[in-house]
Amino acid sequence: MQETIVELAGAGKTFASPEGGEVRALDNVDLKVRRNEFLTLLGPSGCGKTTLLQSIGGFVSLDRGKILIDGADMTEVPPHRRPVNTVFQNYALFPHMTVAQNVGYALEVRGVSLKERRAKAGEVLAMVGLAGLEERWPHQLSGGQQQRVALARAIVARPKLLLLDEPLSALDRNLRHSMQIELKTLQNELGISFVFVTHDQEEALTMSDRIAVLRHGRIQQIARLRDIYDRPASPFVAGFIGASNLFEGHVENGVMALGGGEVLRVAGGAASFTGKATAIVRPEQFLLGSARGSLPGIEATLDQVIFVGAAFELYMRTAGGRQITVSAPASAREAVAAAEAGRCARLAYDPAEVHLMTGQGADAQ
Amino acid sequence: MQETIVELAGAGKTFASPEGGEVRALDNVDLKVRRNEFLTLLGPSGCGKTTLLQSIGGFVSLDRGKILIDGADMTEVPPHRRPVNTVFQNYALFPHMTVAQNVGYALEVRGVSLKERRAKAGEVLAMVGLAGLEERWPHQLSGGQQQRVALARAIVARPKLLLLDEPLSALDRNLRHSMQIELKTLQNELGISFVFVTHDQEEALTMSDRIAVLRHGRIQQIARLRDIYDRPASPFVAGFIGASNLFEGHVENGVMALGGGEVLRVAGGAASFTGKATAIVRPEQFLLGSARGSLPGIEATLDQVIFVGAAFELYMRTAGGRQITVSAPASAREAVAAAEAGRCARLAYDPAEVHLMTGQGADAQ
Amino acid sequence: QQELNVYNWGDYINPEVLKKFEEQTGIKVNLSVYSSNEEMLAKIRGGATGYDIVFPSVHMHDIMAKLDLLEKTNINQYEGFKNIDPAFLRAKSDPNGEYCLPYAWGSVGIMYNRTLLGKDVTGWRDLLETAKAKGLKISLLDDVREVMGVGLILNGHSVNSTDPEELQQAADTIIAMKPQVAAFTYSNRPMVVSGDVAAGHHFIGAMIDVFAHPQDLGYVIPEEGATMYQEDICVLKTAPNKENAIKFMQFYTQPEIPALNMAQQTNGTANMKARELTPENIKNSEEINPPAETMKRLQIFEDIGDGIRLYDRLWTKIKTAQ
Amino acid sequence: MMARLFRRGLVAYTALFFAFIYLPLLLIAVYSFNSNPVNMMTWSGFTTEWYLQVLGFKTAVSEAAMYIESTDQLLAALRNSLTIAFSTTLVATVLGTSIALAIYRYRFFGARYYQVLMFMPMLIPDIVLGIALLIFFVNAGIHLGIGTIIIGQCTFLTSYVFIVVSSRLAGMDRSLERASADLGANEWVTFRKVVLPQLMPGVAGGALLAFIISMDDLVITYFISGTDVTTLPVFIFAMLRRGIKPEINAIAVLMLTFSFAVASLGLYLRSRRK
Amino acid sequence: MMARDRLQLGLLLGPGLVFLAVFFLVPLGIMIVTSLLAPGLYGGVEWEFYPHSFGRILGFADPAFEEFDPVYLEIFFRSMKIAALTVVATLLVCYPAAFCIATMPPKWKGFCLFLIALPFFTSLIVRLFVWVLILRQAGPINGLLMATGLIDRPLEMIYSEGAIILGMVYIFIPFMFMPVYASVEKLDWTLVRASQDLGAGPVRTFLRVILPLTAPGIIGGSVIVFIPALGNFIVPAILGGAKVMMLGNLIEQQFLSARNWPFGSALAMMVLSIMLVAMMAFVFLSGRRNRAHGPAVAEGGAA
Ligand SMILES: Nc1ncnc2c1ncn2[C@@H]1O[C@H](COP(=O)(O)OP(=O)(O)OP(=O)(O)O)[C@@H](O)[C@H]1O
Ligand SMILES: Nc1ncnc2c1ncn2[C@@H]1O[C@H](COP(=O)(O)OP(=O)(O)OP(=O)(O)O)[C@@H](O)[C@H]1O
Ligand SMILES: NCCCCN
Ligand SMILES: [Mg+2]
Ligand SMILES: [Mg+2]
Repeated sequence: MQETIVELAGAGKTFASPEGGEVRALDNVDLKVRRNEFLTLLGPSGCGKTTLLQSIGGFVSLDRGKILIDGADMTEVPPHRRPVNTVFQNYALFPHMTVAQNVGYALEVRGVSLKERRAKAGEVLAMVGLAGLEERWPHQLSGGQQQRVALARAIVARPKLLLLDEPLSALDRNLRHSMQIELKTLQNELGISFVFVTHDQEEALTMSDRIAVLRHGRIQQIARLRDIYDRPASPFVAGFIGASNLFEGHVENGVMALGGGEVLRVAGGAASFTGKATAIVRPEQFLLGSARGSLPGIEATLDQVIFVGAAFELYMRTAGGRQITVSAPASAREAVAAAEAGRCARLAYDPAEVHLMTGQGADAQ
Repeated sequence: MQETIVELAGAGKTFASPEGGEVRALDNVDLKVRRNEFLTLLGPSGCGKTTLLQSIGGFVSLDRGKILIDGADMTEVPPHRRPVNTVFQNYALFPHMTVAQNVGYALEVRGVSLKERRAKAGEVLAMVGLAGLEERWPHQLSGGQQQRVALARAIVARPKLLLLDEPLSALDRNLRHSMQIELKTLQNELGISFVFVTHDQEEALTMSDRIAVLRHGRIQQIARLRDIYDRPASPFVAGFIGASNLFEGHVENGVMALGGGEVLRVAGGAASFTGKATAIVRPEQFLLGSARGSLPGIEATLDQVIFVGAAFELYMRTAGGRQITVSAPASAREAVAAAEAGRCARLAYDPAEVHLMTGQGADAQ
Repeated sequence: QQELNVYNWGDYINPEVLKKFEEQTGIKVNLSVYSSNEEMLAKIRGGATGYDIVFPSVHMHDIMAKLDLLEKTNINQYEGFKNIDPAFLRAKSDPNGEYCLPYAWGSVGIMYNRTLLGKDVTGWRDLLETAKAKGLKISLLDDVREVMGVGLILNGHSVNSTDPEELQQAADTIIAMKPQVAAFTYSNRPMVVSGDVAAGHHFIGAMIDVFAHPQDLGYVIPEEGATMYQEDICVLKTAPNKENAIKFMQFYTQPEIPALNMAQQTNGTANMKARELTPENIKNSEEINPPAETMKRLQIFEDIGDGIRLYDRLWTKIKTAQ
Repeated sequence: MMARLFRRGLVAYTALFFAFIYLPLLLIAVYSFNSNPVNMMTWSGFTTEWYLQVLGFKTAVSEAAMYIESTDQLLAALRNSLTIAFSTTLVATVLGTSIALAIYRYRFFGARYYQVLMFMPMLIPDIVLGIALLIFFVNAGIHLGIGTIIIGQCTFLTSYVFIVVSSRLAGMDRSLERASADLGANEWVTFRKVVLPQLMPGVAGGALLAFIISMDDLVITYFISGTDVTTLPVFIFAMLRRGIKPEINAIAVLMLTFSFAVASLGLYLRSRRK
Repeated sequence: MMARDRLQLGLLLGPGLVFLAVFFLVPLGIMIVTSLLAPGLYGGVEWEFYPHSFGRILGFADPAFEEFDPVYLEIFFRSMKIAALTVVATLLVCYPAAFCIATMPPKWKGFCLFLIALPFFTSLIVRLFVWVLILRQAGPINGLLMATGLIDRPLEMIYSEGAIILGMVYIFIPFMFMPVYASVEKLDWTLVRASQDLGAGPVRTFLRVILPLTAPGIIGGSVIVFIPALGNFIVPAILGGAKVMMLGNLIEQQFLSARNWPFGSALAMMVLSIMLVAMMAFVFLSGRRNRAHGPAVAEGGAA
């Protein structure tokens, strides 16, 4: 699992922007993709996700740095000689070929016989749940089916790495959800690495082994899912993965002074820190009511409650004017009702769960 | 609030389908839109949402029934004479007009002077947060900005009713979320009724006062948000709003026999029912572990846990092979970890929360 | 196989003649056509090669001689040449027939529809008055010199005049006629036959129709005078098959050949013996073989050098006048 | 309702539009059976004579026919037209397609100006181009003949092909080329298997257009055809000055029928493939 | 650009550009030169600078050599008028039909387009000549009208400006139809709905939304029809009875009967300059539209 399949070292790419300036799409990127992992690239629009993917695929040539795939230097190798395939955002199915021809294309250009091509195409089509649609034309398929054909086409030649550039963004919500699960399952079955681009954090959370958060062509943090959620390296990363309440202040002796007399307690390693920092508390980490009296809490008044089915979202405000979003599970119905009635509540939190980010306060989104 | 602004009575519309058959797009629809409410039409693709909206807007003429707007019969009135405006899914901004011209169009056709038009357009543009973009062309705007222009254009002439046909579906997730909130706020400010079409249930939950669920051209249920979530009229409605675990079985003496010896307890009014029924338990209504020992429970083994940030999703299976989805809040971290360790758990539930749907078992999605 | 490339006016030779030539000599004939002297000249000057014989009008014969486009054939040395009426050696550049052989000739008169006009017309003035009175239209040839020729004749001038005042007078006369003119065209014959116009300005070849419908149609050489045309058979300097070309010329001196041609073309010939061999109706036609009296009223075009520019300007004015 | 009434009016107008296009053609068809050999303006009875002649079943007609001599020429003109149309179509299609491809594939200096250059021959009035070519050929000492016609027609037909192919290229999805490279195909394979098949409808459309226009071109051909080569339109135009031959109608009807058959066959085959 | 790319580009671009340079640009250049030389007596040119051909048209002719005549400008303007009327008439004929066909089901659409293209497979001249048969004095229209007693003498339809315009409309229909159709077909009907929704009635919706959005096709079709209409000499010859002289006829006449090549070339240059102005106007107009609302809207002209 720790073996490296792709390595980018010091990768840099600068584009001339249409306005005449320069855009650093990749800025000294070091990245290792491990064998058989599902790595997601997450980041705002224009942060360089596509550029990064395309430099692995060979469609963008790096200005600096190099790319090794499976140990071999691929920096100068053209796309068609890289053992890497891509699932494009708009599918890019060949409209003049049937499903079977599309899927068999990668084999065809490798000189595989028609018979074998048909067999292999049938195999992967079955794998993506499209058995029987071999003779259809792409325009006769629904969006989800086209997506699957694109996937089948990309995996038929068993690449060492599959690149997926927002492959699900054109699908509707329900379909997207089921494709997410399918993709993840497929990756497990195939045992190849996936590098997946999205800007939908929920999608990233659902599928990934590791997530790399990009910004301005740099990798902000790359870590396992849970780590990145629980211990974001910066407010930017925190804001990008999951909703969050950020607090800035001066920490001393395990207490963060927020100003206006309000404080936030921290525990664990963070308690020994002294200085300016940003603390993050996830909306679900605030507990409504005094259920666990032993925990410290903040008093806040309630602005608005939105019922979102499985949970309630409470928009609250502290005496010092700080806005806090709280997510209460549906089971906390009574507590929510109580808060709604009283227009205010105590928000308890576990100081051990408060994550402190130091030295990057200015970096907030 | 209870005053009716639009009323459809016995509305019916049948299209000839391309295959030569007939499609009942609207089937005897009775609907009242109240003054100043946010009503959402929800339903699967092809259920008639757009047709319903367009029959209010005047683009589809009804075969049967009639439409009253603010008390006046509008059944035969052409679209341009109805006091109703629409925000189209693809925005439908006029590409040959600037933002200001687009927004001023409704006033222009009413003969309002250029000066006044500019003033009013500026006003509503400010309202949607686009002040200063008056002289841009639509193609120079981002998707979200175009969306806002479409909105500004539709409200500038102060219609009595605003129709929105999946206005947000082309926006990306983050933008969609902020537009949802803005739309809701705007509706409050303007004090006019919105009829909103979506097939995104989360969107429907976030914004609506009432939701109408459509199927095959019929209104399945129309009710306030909370009511429709907690007491869906049918499995179809239940499946459409929020995730749900459905159980079918015979109810007697407050116990539903699921087969295979498994039972589900019901309480309240449902307890007095006897006969075949479908029960619904929301994923968040199952409580992990024995936290509340007093509640009844079901034993299930764990298939998969997905961490989705604010919550965990657990895919479980009962001894009888029934699949159950459980949503545990992030705060239930330990219980999840325990379940993961033991590969099984007891799922407690409150019988009072189990909702019973009777006589519509065959109607499941 | 031996070939001969003939470049002639459209419909200006009886195909039987060519067939006979092929039979007699075994030479294959290729025929191409043009519709005006100027077009032919433009093409030849434009570099078209491959043609052996052409059929220029007399004035064009002179121009081509001046431009050194014609081959000397010494056809006048050939025995058959004695059948040729010397009066038809009209080209100034070739008074003895050393280059070309007279081919055919005819008048340019008025072809009219007697049924529509209700009478036989005698000339342009008569025609115009009748047409005006009955609200009928006529058509003129779409040819600058022919139409200007009518104007010049009606004013009593030479058809080769280059005097600006005389030409202006002629143009004015035509412009005054314009309300009666339906069109300037070469398709006068079918128009007169079908009654679309009451009369048309046309070559003697119109007699074909007159012979076919003698009650309805007539042809007259206008009493005011008319132009006549004559084409000569010439061999081009660039001709690839000069010998075959000369053979054709010699062939055409046999009286029965022009006679055969006349029978179908209803025009005149310079071959004195041929006239005797033509069918009765042609032989007796005063239109085709006008008496000397009438002949005096006929004028033939000459090369007018750059006088053509003046014609062109007036022609443009005539066409543009409303 | 108003809208429905309006729609009916529009459909009626469109019916008239097609009547306007087709009634004259119908008339041509009718006149092609007129037995009057001299004057096709007057109906004199039904005959299939002209068809038989054009199709070569009959070579010479009765003594009464006086225009026969040029039937051979007419057929020769038709042959010339077809030869020219096929050659020009071939050359113009190759040239136009490759220029379109070059402009589509490569960013190079002044690509936009080449586009304007490519528009010019199509938009320049025929008479101007015809005369310019005439003067050019005469001065360059090039013998006017079938070659000059082909060259002359290719100048503007290349533009037509270019424009049709370009618009096809513009609508083409470039990501498909990337997909092909990604799947392991080199540039040439990508061109053959992905670009070309998708371009084909454009190329075929451009070629068809070029063929039709070549068969119809009168003005330019009129100026640059030597004496030895006459095309069908030039021949017919020359003939108009002396009254049109009835065979022309027969040829027109045959051309129409033939192309209708070919086009219908094409449509049928395409619909079957889908 | 890599060397291989450059080679490919050269192979693709080279033959075509050399061809066009030699057989298109050089001839145009020669014609420009010709227009400035003295006419030869029997056609051709004399090698001496002679600007008077232009002077004849534009009014600066030196009377010693040539003479200015306003008749040429008159012909110019008349030709422009006839070409413009042709454009308008063709547009009126095509626009509603394009609209109707664009809103038909796809199967019908294809068939209708096929029907419009089909007449192209018959000879243009035959198609024109049949109008002579239809319009002439003893033709079917007059026959019908006389028989029904609506008129007692034949209408003079043929050999008039009207007949010329009719003939041009007939042969230029596809040139107008295709671009107009392309832009009508591309029209986003939700914009029409949006307009109605915002309170605009049918007429205003047409003027403010449909017309501006289909303008690229209209402009493109107009340019494509205007230019050949301006230079056409066949239609005036056949349907105008050579009584109405247009620029094309005048130019033809200089080459094929007046033997004045320089003057013919000078006239051709004038036509060429009108064409360039028309084309530039088109590029300018569509460029402005492009800048205004994206390139997608301005494609209609190309079809
Ligand atoms: N070919 C190019 N020429 C110029 N600039 C480019 C080019 N490709 C990308 N860029 C710029 O490089 C930056 C990174 O672009 P990239 O497409 O990698 O972003 P992304 O993260 O994929 O964004 P998105 O989420 O919108 O797809 C952007 O600022 C973009 O404008
Ligand atoms: N103009 C039409 N002609 C024929 N059938 C139509 C027409 N408009 C709608 N229908 C049919 O009527 C039914 C309802 O269509 P409608 O557009 O109202 O669905 P919808 O709920 O808006 O679906 P979606 O979520 O996909 O937009 C569908 O079966 C559709 O195919
Ligand atoms: N401008 C050249 C067009 C030719 C069409 N016949
Ligand atoms: Mg991207
Ligand atoms: Mg819809």
